Amino acid sequence: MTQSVEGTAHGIERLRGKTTLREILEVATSFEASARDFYAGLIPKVSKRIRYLVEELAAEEQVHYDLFGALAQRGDISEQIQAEIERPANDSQFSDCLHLPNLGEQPDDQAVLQYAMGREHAAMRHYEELAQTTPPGPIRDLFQYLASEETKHKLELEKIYYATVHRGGGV
Amino acid sequence: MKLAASPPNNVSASLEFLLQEIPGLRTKWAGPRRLRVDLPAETLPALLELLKGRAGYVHLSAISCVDWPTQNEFELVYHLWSYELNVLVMAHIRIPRDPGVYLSVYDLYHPAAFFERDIHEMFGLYFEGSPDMGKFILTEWDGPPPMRKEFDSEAWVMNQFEWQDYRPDWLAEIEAKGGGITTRPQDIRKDGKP
Amino acid sequence: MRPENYQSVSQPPSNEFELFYGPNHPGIEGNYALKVRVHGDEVTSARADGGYLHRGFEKLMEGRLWIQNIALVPRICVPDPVPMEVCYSLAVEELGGIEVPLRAQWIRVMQLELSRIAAHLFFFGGHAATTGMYTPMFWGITDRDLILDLFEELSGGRVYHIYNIPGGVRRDLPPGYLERVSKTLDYLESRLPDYDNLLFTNKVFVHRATGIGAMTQEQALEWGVTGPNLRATGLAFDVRRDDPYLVYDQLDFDIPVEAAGDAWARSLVRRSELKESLRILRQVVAKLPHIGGAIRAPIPNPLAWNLPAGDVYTRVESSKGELAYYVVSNGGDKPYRVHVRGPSAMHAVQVLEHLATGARIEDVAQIMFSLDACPPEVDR
Amino acid sequence: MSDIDYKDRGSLLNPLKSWAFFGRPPVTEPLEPRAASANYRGFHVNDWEKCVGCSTCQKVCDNAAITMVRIPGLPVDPVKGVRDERPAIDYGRCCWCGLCVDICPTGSLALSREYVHTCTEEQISSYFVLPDSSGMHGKPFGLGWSKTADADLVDLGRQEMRELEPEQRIGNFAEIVAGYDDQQALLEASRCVQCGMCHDACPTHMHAPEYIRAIWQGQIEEAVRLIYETNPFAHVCGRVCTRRCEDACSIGKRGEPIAIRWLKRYAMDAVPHERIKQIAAAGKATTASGRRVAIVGAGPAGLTAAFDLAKKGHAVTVFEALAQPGGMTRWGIPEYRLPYDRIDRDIDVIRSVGVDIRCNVKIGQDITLEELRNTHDAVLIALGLQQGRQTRIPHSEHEKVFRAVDLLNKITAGEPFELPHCAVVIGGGNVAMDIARSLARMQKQQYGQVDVVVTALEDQQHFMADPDEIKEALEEGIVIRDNCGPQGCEISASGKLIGLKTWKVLSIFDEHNRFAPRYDQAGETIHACDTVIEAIGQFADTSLLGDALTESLEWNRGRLKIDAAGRTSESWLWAAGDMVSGPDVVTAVADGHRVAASIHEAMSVMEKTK
Repeated sequence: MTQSVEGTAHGIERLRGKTTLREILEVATSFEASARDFYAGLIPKVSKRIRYLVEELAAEEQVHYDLFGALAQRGDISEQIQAEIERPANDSQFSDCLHLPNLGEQPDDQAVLQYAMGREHAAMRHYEELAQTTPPGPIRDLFQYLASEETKHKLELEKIYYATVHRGGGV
Repeated sequence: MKLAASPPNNVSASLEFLLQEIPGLRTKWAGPRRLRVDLPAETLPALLELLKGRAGYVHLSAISCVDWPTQNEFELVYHLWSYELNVLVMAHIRIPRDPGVYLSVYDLYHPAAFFERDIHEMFGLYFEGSPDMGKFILTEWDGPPPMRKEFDSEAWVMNQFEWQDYRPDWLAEIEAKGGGITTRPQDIRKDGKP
Repeated sequence: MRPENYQSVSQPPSNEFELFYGPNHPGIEGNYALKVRVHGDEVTSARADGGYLHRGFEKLMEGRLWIQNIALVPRICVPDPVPMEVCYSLAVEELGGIEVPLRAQWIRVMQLELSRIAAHLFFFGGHAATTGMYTPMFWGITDRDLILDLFEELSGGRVYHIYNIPGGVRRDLPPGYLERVSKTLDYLESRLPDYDNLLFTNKVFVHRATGIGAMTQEQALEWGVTGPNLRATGLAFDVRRDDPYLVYDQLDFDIPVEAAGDAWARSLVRRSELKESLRILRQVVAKLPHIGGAIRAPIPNPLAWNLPAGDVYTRVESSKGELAYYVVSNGGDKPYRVHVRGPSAMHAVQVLEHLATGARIEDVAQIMFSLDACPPEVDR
Repeated sequence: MSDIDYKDRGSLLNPLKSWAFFGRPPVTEPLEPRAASANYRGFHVNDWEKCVGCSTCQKVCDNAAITMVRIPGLPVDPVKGVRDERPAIDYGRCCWCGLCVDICPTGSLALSREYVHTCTEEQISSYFVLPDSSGMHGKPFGLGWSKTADADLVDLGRQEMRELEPEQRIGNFAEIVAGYDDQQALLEASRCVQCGMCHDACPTHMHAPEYIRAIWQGQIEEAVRLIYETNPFAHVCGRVCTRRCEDACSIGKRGEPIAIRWLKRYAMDAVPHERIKQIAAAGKATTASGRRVAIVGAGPAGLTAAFDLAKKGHAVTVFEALAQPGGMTRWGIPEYRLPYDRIDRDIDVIRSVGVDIRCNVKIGQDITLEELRNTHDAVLIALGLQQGRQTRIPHSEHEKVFRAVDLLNKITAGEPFELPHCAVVIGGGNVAMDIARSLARMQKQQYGQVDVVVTALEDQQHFMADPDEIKEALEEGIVIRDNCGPQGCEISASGKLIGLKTWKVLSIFDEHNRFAPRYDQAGETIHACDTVIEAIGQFADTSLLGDALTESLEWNRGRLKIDAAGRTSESWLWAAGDMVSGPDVVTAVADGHRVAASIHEAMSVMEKTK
């Protein structure tokens, strides 16, 4: 069940193939849904000690899911929503910093965080890319908004990661 | 009188030689012009006569009293100056705090009258033969001699007087906001009234 | 015939009165009284009466930290506070084995002499006033104010300078300070002829002061007289020269004396001393710019400073005479005992009582002031 | 000498010369207020931005003229040593000596150049003033008497601590810091102004002002007694405490804070061990309570709780998985910072009040928590952060990649391991410095030369390590390369570890000081080495709880959920120490006290309801 999301790069490739905003939003929404389901499925597996982390991630994905769903229904961009989107020109380095681990059956907090950061990072970079290749207008604003949403979330995760992994020491 | 501008080189030796006449006396130079002498109380008059008669110690600069309740003693220090030798002799004696009686040296040094009266008033130490042991400064005081260590003047003041109570507007404003005085000066002093 | 049990009752003669000079009287620089019995206008007996100050400095000092006492000591002599500060500081320094930097020593000499001038100006005015002349008093107070201006600039306080501290002094000289000291010295020198004209060569004053409150050198020594009052009986003794402290042994000054031992002689001695102080100050002003270095030796945190156990007797020559502090430490953070030996303790009690007895009532105030006594030195 | 002869009888005409003064203009002073001299000691001016409410002015005031007033809304921060109090002056008492200005640790106080304040009897309260920077009557007269460097009554310089020189210390594990001698301790203690900021900042609220005072008074045993009132890890904290007290110290606002830690160490070293045991045992209950407490983990938190509970008469047994008690203070901190015999002394004192410490007992293996629960009235788990975090960068699973805590553990135990010839440490905290400096010493002993590189994400200014640690590490020949983000371990074709690859970190925090590293790929560096040591962080291994208990307990963001007193959601179980509070000895001690009080109280209730 983890296949569709775990290979995030593969998911981005799917996204990149789409040509209209509606299609893009639909795919993005499905990413969020599958991520949410992924985290939700992980909840009973991890130690209760770190369950809060997975629960928060699932909740966060749900928020994004709701957001994208609402966007697709918005009347004020219904015209643009059918418009063709220029495909991203080049494949930049969005996955460069990722060392996505293979989450086993009982991942620890570090593994979960690394995974989640990688995912947010990839999504962030892709929305940024889409924004860059879209002419100014509400659609670009939308992409920028999505990118900033993912960025915020990623920053939050990085903070947690740093506090958990890097600053836990030093007697 | 002709004065020496500085003490001659042999002053210290000759002074110490002279003082050997007093039994039980110890000397210690506390500075170039300061000779500390410790001696039994009963030999002090002999020392003073010797100093005044044979070393030009005509000036009794002061008599200081120090209360040592833990040793149950008063220490009396006679500060004597010779206008000829230009050396100060500080003669230390100890007398029991109880009954606290000593001899006046007024006959040798008239300034002693003031110092002895002062010490009597402040420490309760009586000087036999002193011309006037009457009150001088503490005319209306009927408490214990105040310079004695057991008299706690601060506690007395705390009991006797009230602290000024100020009610400025700024304080009312701060109190209305939940703040206010945390530490008054009397709180950090001993015997401060609450 | 008288009855067998007759006893004569001695009634005081109706022309004998007891009078109070003080506790507030221009004859003395503070709250202090002299009770005199007069028969006609002749004083038959005089009793000094202290206890109007309600301070108890010596006891207070036992309850205060070594440093805190610097705020207390100048109050023991308002007209001449610097010797109090310096004498106390010298005692603490000697107990603590503290070497005072040279610059601070010179600054102390400067203050001491400024303070002496201020005190003597005050004296001129006061002495004149007790003979009924008030202009010298206004002049004395006004010119003294110029010195207070200098003190304000130096120490931040006009009267209670609280400027000397164990270890040295509390602030360095303000920029251009010595030039302003020089200007004040110039001015004061220019004023001396005025004082001479109005007071010291004024036939009325000279006649009024001559022969008043006279004592011989023998009497003076017997009564423990010191300072200008002693020098007015012909004994050239000065603690600054004969038991030197600070840098007085590096200064050139004379010790004025007079032989007569009366109020006029005492006034003349102080007049000459003021000139000597001006002379010393000229030397200090010339020397100080060449003496660098710190103004204070490092001292520990005042809140946690124990001095080694011991005792010390420090003396300085104040404008009134021999001022001494006997300070005892028991190793604690406060003095165990401080005994202030003020020159006025002699002058204002036994000497005054002796000199006033037999004097005429109109001369008593002049006798009191001519001894230049400072009551808080008695009533410590 | 006099130029007027005594016999000169004067003239009646001379005074008439003064008539010339009639021709001179009179001296006129305007009635308008004028500013006093530049040094004038007028009314107080207090810069509230600088003032921290330390009340030192109040202590030096010989006239009892200063009252401290709490002002709501002003900043309060015990950790930084800031109180919301400001001095108010009673001008009925003030004598304008200005000692408050000269002693003010922050330099916030000054006196103005204003001369006059007066009022009627009804306005007497105007004599009580809360000075700020606006001046007595709100009019600017300018500052008069102010703090100057040469008149400062605060001693800003610390007594220098004698230490081994780098060349003396690099080849061995001898303690570096010599400790104060009597005279140094007295002088250092005398610098304290007794403001109590240290007490407020300390997690366990040590009576630092009081014991510093006692040291200054030469009453060292009294100092030890005061130390033991709040801290049985006195030797340990006297050497390796994170000393928040010193960060809060008022003297530290402009100068070097009082060396509170070294003073504690001095007092502890100056009093004979047997005497310390007597002092520490004072106040121990004379009768046994009959209650039994089990404590898991013999570190500062567990043993502090044990000490408190044993003194209250409870039977306390401490179970320690490792061979010796002390927790991270023994197994994590190298000997040159904290000699083992000092830990032994602290523990001996704790044992001497009746604490039973059993080492080599692994809970969950040798005994289960459930068994402890059944045989005791209360159970406390106080685990340290014994497990090292891993970077999980590519190839970090290589056998020559170690965790710092594991190696430090081996060094303490004296277990042999293959000493790297050339090591790269990842991390910028104290643990990183500990392992780097320990390895450097062993390299010097075995190979004659030091080859250790410390890499960290942070720039050196933001290292978590104590600045002294960094300075000393550099002195000992350790190379520090900051701003290095680890990207992977380099493995040769034959499978040997040959280096660590890092990217240059452009910045680690964003403008809001949040962690947001930015890398520069072009700054890629390979740090050649035969061993990589990860020293990035630690965590507690809570597996001894077992699955069932882990599931039934409440958690809070990865840590056991406890109430303010340290009790978990299971009423029989308490938790304390690094596992719940993060790594810090003195915080663990504070935890120990808190949890012991809670356990004691809970057991008292049990007794009553029985």
